[in-house]
This record gives sequence, C-alpha cells and structure tokens, in this order.
Amino acid sequence: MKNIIRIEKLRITEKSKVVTVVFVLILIFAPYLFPGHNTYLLALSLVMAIFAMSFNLLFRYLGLLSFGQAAYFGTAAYVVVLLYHHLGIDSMPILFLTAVAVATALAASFGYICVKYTEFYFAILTLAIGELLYFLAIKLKWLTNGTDGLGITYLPLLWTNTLNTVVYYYLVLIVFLISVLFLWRLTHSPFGLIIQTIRDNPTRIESIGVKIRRYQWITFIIAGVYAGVAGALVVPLYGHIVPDILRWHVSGEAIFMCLLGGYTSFLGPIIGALIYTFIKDHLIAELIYWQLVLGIIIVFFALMFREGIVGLVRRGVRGVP
Amino acid sequence: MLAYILNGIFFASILFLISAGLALTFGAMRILNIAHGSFFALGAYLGGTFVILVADTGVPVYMYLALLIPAVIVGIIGLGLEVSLFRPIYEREHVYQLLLTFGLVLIFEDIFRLIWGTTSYTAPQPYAYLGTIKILGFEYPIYAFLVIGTGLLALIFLTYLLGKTKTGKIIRVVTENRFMAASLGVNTKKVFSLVFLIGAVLAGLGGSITIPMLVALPGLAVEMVILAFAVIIVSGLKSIPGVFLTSLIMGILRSFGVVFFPELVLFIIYLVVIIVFIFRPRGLFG
Amino acid sequence: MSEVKTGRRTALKYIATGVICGAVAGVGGYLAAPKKVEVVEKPVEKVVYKPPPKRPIPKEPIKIGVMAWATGPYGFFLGQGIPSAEILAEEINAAGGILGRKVEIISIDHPSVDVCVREYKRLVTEEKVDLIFETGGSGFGLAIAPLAEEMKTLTFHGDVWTVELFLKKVPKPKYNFRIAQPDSQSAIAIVLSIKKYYPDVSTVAIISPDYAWGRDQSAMQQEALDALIPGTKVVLDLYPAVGEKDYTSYITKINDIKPDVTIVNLFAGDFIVFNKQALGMGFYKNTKPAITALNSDVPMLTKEEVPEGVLAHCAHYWFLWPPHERYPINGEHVKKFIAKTGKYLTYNPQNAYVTIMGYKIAVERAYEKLGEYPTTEQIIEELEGMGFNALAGHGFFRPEDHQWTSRQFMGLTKHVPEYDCPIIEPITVIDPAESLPPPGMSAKDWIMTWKK
Amino acid sequence: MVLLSLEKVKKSFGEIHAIDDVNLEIDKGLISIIGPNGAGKTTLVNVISGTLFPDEGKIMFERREITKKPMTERVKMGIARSYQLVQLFGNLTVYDNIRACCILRKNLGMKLLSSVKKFKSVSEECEEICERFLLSDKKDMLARDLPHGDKKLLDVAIAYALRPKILLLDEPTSGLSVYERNRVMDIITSTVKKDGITTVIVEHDMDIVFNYSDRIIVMHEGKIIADGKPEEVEKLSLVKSLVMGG
Repeated sequence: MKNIIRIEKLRITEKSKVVTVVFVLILIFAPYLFPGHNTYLLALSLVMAIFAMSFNLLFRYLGLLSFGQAAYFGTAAYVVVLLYHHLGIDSMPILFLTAVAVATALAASFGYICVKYTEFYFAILTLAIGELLYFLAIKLKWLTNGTDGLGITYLPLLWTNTLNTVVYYYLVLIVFLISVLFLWRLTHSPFGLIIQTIRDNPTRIESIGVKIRRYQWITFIIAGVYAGVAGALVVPLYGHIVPDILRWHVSGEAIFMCLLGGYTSFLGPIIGALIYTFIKDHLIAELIYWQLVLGIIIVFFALMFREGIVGLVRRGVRGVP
Repeated sequence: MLAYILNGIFFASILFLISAGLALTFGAMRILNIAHGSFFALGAYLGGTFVILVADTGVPVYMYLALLIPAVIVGIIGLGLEVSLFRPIYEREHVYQLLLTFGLVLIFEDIFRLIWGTTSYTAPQPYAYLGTIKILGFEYPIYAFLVIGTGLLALIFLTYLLGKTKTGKIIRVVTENRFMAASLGVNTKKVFSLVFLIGAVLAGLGGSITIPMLVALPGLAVEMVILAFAVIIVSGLKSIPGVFLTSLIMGILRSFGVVFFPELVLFIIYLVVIIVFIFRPRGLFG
Repeated sequence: MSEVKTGRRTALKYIATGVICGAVAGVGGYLAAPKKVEVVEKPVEKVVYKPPPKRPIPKEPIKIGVMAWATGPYGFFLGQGIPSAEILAEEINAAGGILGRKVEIISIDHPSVDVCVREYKRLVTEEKVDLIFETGGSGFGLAIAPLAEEMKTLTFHGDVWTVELFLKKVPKPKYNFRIAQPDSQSAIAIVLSIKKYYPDVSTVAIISPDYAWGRDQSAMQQEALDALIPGTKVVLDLYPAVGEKDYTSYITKINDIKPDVTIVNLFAGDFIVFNKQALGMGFYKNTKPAITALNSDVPMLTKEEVPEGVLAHCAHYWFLWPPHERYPINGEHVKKFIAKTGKYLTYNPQNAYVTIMGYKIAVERAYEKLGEYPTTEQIIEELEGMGFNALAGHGFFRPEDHQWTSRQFMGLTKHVPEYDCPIIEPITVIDPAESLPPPGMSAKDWIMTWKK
Repeated sequence: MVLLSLEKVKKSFGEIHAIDDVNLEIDKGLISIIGPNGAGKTTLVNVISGTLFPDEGKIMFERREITKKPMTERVKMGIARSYQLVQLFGNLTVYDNIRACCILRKNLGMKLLSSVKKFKSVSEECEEICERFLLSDKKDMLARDLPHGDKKLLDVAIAYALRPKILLLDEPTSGLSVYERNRVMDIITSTVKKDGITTVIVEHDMDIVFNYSDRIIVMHEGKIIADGKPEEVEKLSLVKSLVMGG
C-alpha cells in the first residue's frame, strides 16, 4: 500500500458543509422525491453503503484488502432469519441486536487469526472463511434449509410492517446516518490517525510502541459490526436469505462500490453504493448480457478512474469530503 | 484402493495444470489474476470446438493435435490482454489489478455464453476413442493417463525452464525481488509478458486437455481459479515442484475423502487452506 | 472548555441538524405516511343500490412477467420458458389477443435470489404486470411465494419442486399456482418405474447433488422404496458437490459394492460429467442405473453420452408425448420452438403453455360468466379446478392447493435417427392419480393409506 | 550520573565483527560518530536503539539494563532514533506525522470517538515542533511530497516528538546539498541544545562533524579508535589518514 494515491487532508471547507447538508436533506425527503420502487432501491443502496463502509474502513484506513466481509454480512442476515424461524422471535430490536452481536463475535474470533497476515494472504484467508461459511450454510440443512434458504416476508415495525417501504426506509436512514457519524468520528479520532500510520509504515510506528495487532484487530471488529448491521438490515429488503449471501461475489460488490465512488474520499463508498445499486438494477432489467456491460464498466474504472466518481467531482468542485 | 490413488492423481494433475500457471504469474508479478480461470475455461471451450471440427475427419490423431491448438490461442489472447490492460497498472495498488481481472472474468463469462451458449459444452470423442483398460479388476479410462501425463510434462517443462535455462533464472530473480531485478537492468516488462504468456498457455492447455472428461459450463472459470488460489496458498510460492506436491496431496486427500469422510468433501480444500494458515503461514513448501 | 475553533465542530453541528430534521421528518412521515385512518361515520342517508358500472375490457396490453435464471449453469433448461412464452404471445396476438387485449412478455434474467425478489417487486409496482411466471428453482420460488400473497399478484411457479412450498411456506395458496410437480410425486414415479423394470431389486445405491433438492429427493425416494418395494436396502447414499468435476472416486465406490440399481439424481452438467466418467469406468456393467432427473437433460444429451437401454424417468413433460400427429397442440409448439431456438424442449415450455393458455382460458370464461372484465380474484376462482389441454395432455389445477396435475414418464432410452438426442421408447405414462399425493399430504402418509 | 553506558558490547554478522568489544559512556551534549563505511557506526545505533540485540556485553541506560529490552520499551524509557533511509507516514500530512507521535506519547491511541482536534495539548505541541523544525509552512503537505531536506527534518521531528532523553540520528544529512546540510544541522543542533537532549549523530561529512559536535568518536572495523573533543581528535594522525582521506 506504499504509493497510495493522493489523499487530501479531509479539510472541512465551507462548501463541503453545504454539500453534506444538502445530501442529508435529499435523503430525508427521498421517499417523496423518488416514490415507489425507487424508495426500495434507495433503502437497499443505503444498506449496501453501510456494507461498503465496512470494507473501506479496513482498506482505506488500515490498508488491508478483505475479500470476506460477506461472511459477517451473511451471518447477521442468517441469525435474523434463524431466530425468526426456529424461535419465532419477530421483534426487530432483539433480532437486529443479536444478529450484530453474533457477527461481531465472529469477526473478533476470525479477525484474531486474519490480522496476522497482510496483502494477498489476508485477502485469500478472508475469502476462504467466507466460502467455508457458505458451504456450512449448505450443509446444515436442518438448520438453514440449505440452498432453498429461509425467508421473512415482513416483520412488524412500529404501527405497520417492513413491507411498508417508506417507513422501513426511514429506519434504514436513521441507522445509516448514525453509522456515517460514527465512522466520521472514528476516522478523525486519535485511533483513526494511528491506524493510518500502521497502513503507511508499520515498522516505524511499531518501533514507537504501537501494538499493531491490537489496533488491526479492533478495526477488524468494528468493520465486522458494520457488516453485521448491514446484514441485519438487508433481511426485510431481500425477504429470502440463501447461502449465496455469504459468497465472495457479495464481498466483490462491496469492493466495486468503494472503487466506483472513489475509496480515498469519505463519501466514496456511499456514492458508489447508490450508483452501483441503480446501475445493476436497470442493467439486469434491460438486457440478458448484463455481465458483459458490468465487466466493461469495471475494467474501465480499474484503468481510468483511480479516484472514482467522487474524485472526478472533486476535480470540478473543490471541497467534496 | 489403487483406484482411489489413481483418481487422486487424475484430479491432482488438473489442479496442477490450473495452479502452475497462476503460481508463476502470481509469484513473479504479484498479481491476483482471477481471469486465469477464464483462460482455463476458454481453453476448454476452444478445445471442444476444435475436436468437434476435426472429429468427423475420422483420423483419430488429429483429435489429439486439435487439443493443443487452444493452448496457443489462449496464450496469444493472454499476451494481448497483458500488454494492453495489465501493463499500465503494474505500479498501482493490487486492488486495481484484482478489479481489472474481476471485470475480465465477467466479460469472458458472457462471451462464452454468446458463442457457446449455456448448455454444458463438451467433446467426448478423444476420451471415448481411447476406451478403458482393466487394472487389478477395475476398469479405468486410458484418457485419464493422458491427462496425468500432460500434468507431468508441464511439471518437467517448468522445472527445466526455471532451473536450467537463462530466462528461467531471470524469472526467478524477478520473483524474488522485481525492484532489485529492475535495478540490475532486467527488462521486467518483457519478463512479465513472458511469464503471463506461459501462464495463459498452461491454463489453456489445462482447459483443453480436460474438456473431453469434463464439461464447460458458466461459472467454470471462477470455480477453477478458487481451487488454484487454494493450492498456491497452501504450497507457499517458493517452488513449482512444491505446487505439484500440494496438488497431489489435495487430490489424494479429496479422493479418499469421498470414502472416509464424505460429509467433509465439500469443505476439504477450504479447511486445508485455513489449517495451513494457522499452523504454517509460509505454506507447506514456503 | 475553551472554544475549539476549527471547521470540524461546525460540520458536526450541520450533521447533527441533519439527523434532527431526519427525526422531525420521520415524525412528519409518521403523520403523512398512508396508514389505516378510521373513517368518521357520517350519518347514513337512504342510498338507492345501483349496480356497479359494467367493468369494460381495459385497452392497455396484458403484461406477463417471465422470470428465469437463464444465465446460470442450468440456464439452458431453466431459460426455455422465455422463448415458449414469446411464441405463445405471438400466437395469441395474431388471433386477436385475449378479449382484444394484446399480450406483452417482459422477460427478466435473475442471477440470484435477492435480484429475483427486487425484480419481482419492480414488475408488480412499476410495470404493473397482470401475472408472473417464474422458473428459477426452489430458492427463488420460496422467496416470491409469500410476496405474491402479500402483493396480490397471480404467480405461476415452473420449477419449484420442494414439497415445502405449499405445505409449510404458503399453506393456503391464493395467488400462487404451481405447475412443477412436488418432490413426492417424482419420488413415487421413480420407484414405480424401478418396480416395473427391475421387480427383483434388493440393493439400491443413490447418488444425488449435495443441495436441498438432492437431499429431499433422496430422502423421499428411500421412503417410497420402503413402502412400494419392501425388502430393498439402500446400501449407498452419496452426495457429491454441485458442479463436481471429478466423480471417479464416487464411481469406484459404487463399482466396488455393485448394487442392483443405482438411482442417479444428478442432472444437467453434473450428470454429463458423471456419466462420461462412469462410461469410462464400466459403471453400466456393474449396476443398472435409474436416471431420474433426465427430464431436464434428455433433449440436451447426445447419443454418445447416454447408451441405449438405460431406465430414464422424465418429469411432467416429454416433448414427444402425446405424439405430435394425434395431438397438434404439442406438435405445433415443438416445431415452432425448435425453429426458434434450434434446441429440443425440456419441461419449461409446458409450464409456459399452462401459465399463458390457462390464464387466457380463465379470463375468457370468467368474462362470459360475469359479463364484465374479471378481477384477479375472479380469474383465480375460474382457474381453481379448471382443466384444459396443455402440451403434456389434459390436466387441471387442484382447487385446494393450486397444484397442476402433471404426468410422469418412464422407459428405456433408445437411439433413433430422427432425433440427435436419445429418446424414451416405449414410453410408460404414470398418471397423477397413481403418483400425485392428495393436497396437504406427504408421500409417506399417502403410501401408508395404500397398504390397508 | 552517566546516561548511557556500553560494556564489552560485541555484535557480528557471520564473520564480520560489526562491533568488536566496545566500551562507551554517553552523557550530555552532541556526540558525533564518524568512521569509514562498515566501521560499525549504524550497527552501534541499532544496538542502542533496540533494532538489534548485541551478541555479548551489557547496555545500561539510567542505571537500568536494557540489553535485551525490545525497542518499544526503550522508546518509553526515552531512547528515540531517526533512520538513514527516511521512514515517514507518506500518505499523511506533516502535521499528522508529528501528531501521531504526540498522541502515542500521551497514550491516547485508543481514543475511538473523541475528535483528534479536541486534545488541545497535542495540537499545541505539534504547532511548537513544526515551528522548531521550520516545517510550519509545509504543515498540510503530504509527507511523501516534501523535498528531501524537509523529509530528513520530519524524520528527526518524529523522533523528537517522543520527548526522548537521548536522540540517535543516523546520517541526518545524507543525500543533501551542502547548503541543505548546514540548514538541517543548524535546525537540529539549535533544537537539541535548547532542550539539552543528549544526541548521538552518525555522520560522514567532516565539516559538519567538527563544526557542530561537542565530542567526536571515531570508529574503525568495529572498534573505537578515538574519543574526545573535536580539536583533540583532529590532530590525531591515525584519524586524519583514515577518515579524512589523507
């Protein structure tokens, strides 16, 4: 990760404050600006944005490329579905908190092994863990119903249910804003600065007395929490959870969202998630050979846009965070 | 019992053919090339096409020659991709190379579907023609020995290339430390292209040789590259014979797995990867 | 706390305000959001009952959503519903459409269950489709079945074999109809065919792909074996991975044990790889195979791949039955399909036919009965119990569980010059009465009733 | 009270005896270590700072033995070092490079939620160090975009930010133009003298050594062959031929 491209200091200029507020306001009134199916897509993009942040926390701030965030994303989703099916629990708070807790515990235990490695070995190990959980989900048919998967049509939410997209959108929005706020605070905290030094020059910072493993482990756990939150929130939107949710393709999507939006900027993963979800939705609807088009876009971005879309915008408009 | 060992060796040679090329490119160029699986699949599809074209000529030898053509074509395509797409981003972070190959896999998937459709594509003639022989009371397809032979040939070629020839030494120097090699005046760009070419040829050959016994289906590329990565990580990147031995171990482990612990067969490859990570981080032969 | 003068602090204020107005808007949303508002009772004046105005036939075309997993490894047979639907739409539109309304096919390829759910919602909310025909496998079916009930959209399932669909998932289906037969029916049909061709079988091996369908099918086959051919012993129950590349070890294991009959539940690519390696290892000399899931493959296989005289079972549609000359519905469609796609037909064309033609007949009959254009609920009432001739002959939707009564076929494979693929000749037809358990009853319970 | 002492320290790599039985005491002032390449200067710094452990002998720091103590603990005790090949946090600004060390020194590293700007003391210290090393104008530049001279300064500033009792500088002026060397040395010596931090500099440049250091140690093939005030050492014929290319 030595020659990471130019990362401007995240200065908060006048313009970026306005951009942030406008962006939040748009999100707040989105159900009325983009009614119907688009609200559903927006809710899904916000959930995937939280998932993309989980990857970006490890990649941009710690320099570790994880290919297995889907493991914790999928585990949280499965916990929600399993509790609903086997224990009949349908209160959202209990389901979500347990799901995130289990995902975090998993991230903590696997994280302890993973952080011992860097670069490719970290990527391959995280991938192997994801695939292992995927096969486990297929194997434990009595628990997870195997490849047929388990579903929740809807969960009671306040006065209505999660099928009411508008209300569910607001729940997702609130959780999304909290996670963005927390990530902003985290990346601007002393801890946030230290993990970036670990990314840039581990030997030097270790010699000054930083226990690298501990910092990496904590960051891995926080990333696991984010993936868990996203996994729990996605269940009412997907409706039906199958083992494929644990596979590396899902982690690949998180990586692509961050790069599409420009992983170096704070808003990158969020913008990337929004654009990716809408592109993929329309691409699939129109043509059978959507993989070809998606592949060409990915290759194009990998070669041309290093900073992603936010980088482009930033060239035009100074101060986009 | 011998049957299981033979099965193990048969699967091991397929594993080696796909992972040898990747070990070379991954080792020398430090590139996580997921598209390597697509080269294997491309070799398989092309192999099938050429065999069917040649099959009706009735001359059996042509069929086996036809299986070699895809290796050359895939090699050329691989080289073309390397020069045009990979060269500009060697200096950038690994994620961009990973992303580029991820995109290529998607493109190849749809090209396969466009040209060969989603039916399971295969060309049984070379396999059926050779028939079977009886060993110790059980029948075994002769073609399997051809695949095992190809695997061994590839091993011998690679060890000879890397061991004895000048280019082999240069490749090993670049693998050790490409910056040092560059400072010693080695034209790393040319070496990268050569290594990528060999990798693509091996993958293409692997694909076309195995197509008569297997089937080319959408998703084949991804499955094979994940197997290849597992082999490479477990073997540790130091030596090609190391990769061969690891493929052998994995192959035999898997074929005995069917008998003794059938439930685990699905997991075996991943379990081995994780166990090796915990106990021997540098890989078995690292 | 000294005043910290940096940009950061003000930014946090801005974000905080954002959150607060988010909350306010949330509350606002609470008030404005459409919710069950109690209607204040107005004093009721005397209202003369006027019959509702006759509902005219709508002008816009009938939209049929055809969803399939066309790009996956099983795309070649899962995706065949789309061309069939297009052929049928052309025929209907040429003949003036349904009550004058043109038929429009919107085909969607969904590579994963989450995309399937998303596309289903989009088709219903945005495209306002009249009905949806889905062929993607159990995972997909189970995902959208509850949605169909919630969103009140007529949905036909072409490829959901799991019995769980109408036993546990949606016990009282209203908007869901299933054309594919449940696992229980295919299990009974397979065992019946084994009983017919190999009456003195005693040891049986089963090899099935390691995923939900494979496990269910094997379990039910074993139940059916115990009940229908008592005394048989299942000596081997193997589960190679889906997409397995190397079956040699599994074949060696079977060759060692030499069971009388081996039920092969592998299909599509898995079957072809298995079969090729099996041919090379003398599998057909060591055991009598009963190839179960050939319905999806037979038309895709070549004569080299499947030798003659192999017992094959075909579920709910064999494109050569009923014979084309005597039964033009099947003959015509097969000709058009082969012309359009250059491929032989597996079972999804039959599903597409039952869906689209069933819907057409139901709408027309309801219109005559009611004298106005029927609502979806009225169409459903018409469909329940409605019988009509489909590609695979006559059948009907059972009113209780909306299950289409399909036949099963079996016979020994034969190589015939007219067709590149092996065919099943002579064909024995197993009627639903013999193989389809009554609604809400599992295969085991039903077979138990036979004993008495 | 002697700050740092080495007794019969030996360190060899295979047959090369980098340090061959060195006895040394370091107390106050700015000490330069000179000698031809491979004389063992850098190895000496590595052994003191904990990057390497000696094969034999004892190292005492403030009367406590640190021979086998890991680098992290020595940093806490007050031994900081800079690097010959500059080791910076390339993608962070100059200000953040220094701030990271201040944070670690006040062990605030585990603060996850409070904004870095809230810690007034850390910000003040950073401002002061930037001014000391004349890096204030380049405060918001990325470390890897700095000119070479400033990179060297930042490397020393990072070590300085740990408020050590003894500062080990490994060729702080290597690769710089003559003008740059003096500028860098002026800044370093002024800062160090003001705070009275004992500083050990490994150096090649003769006029740097003789203009700035209070005491000069000459090493040759792992042995200390001369140790004293600049004037005394200068006269020694052996030193002249060896080091000054007589």
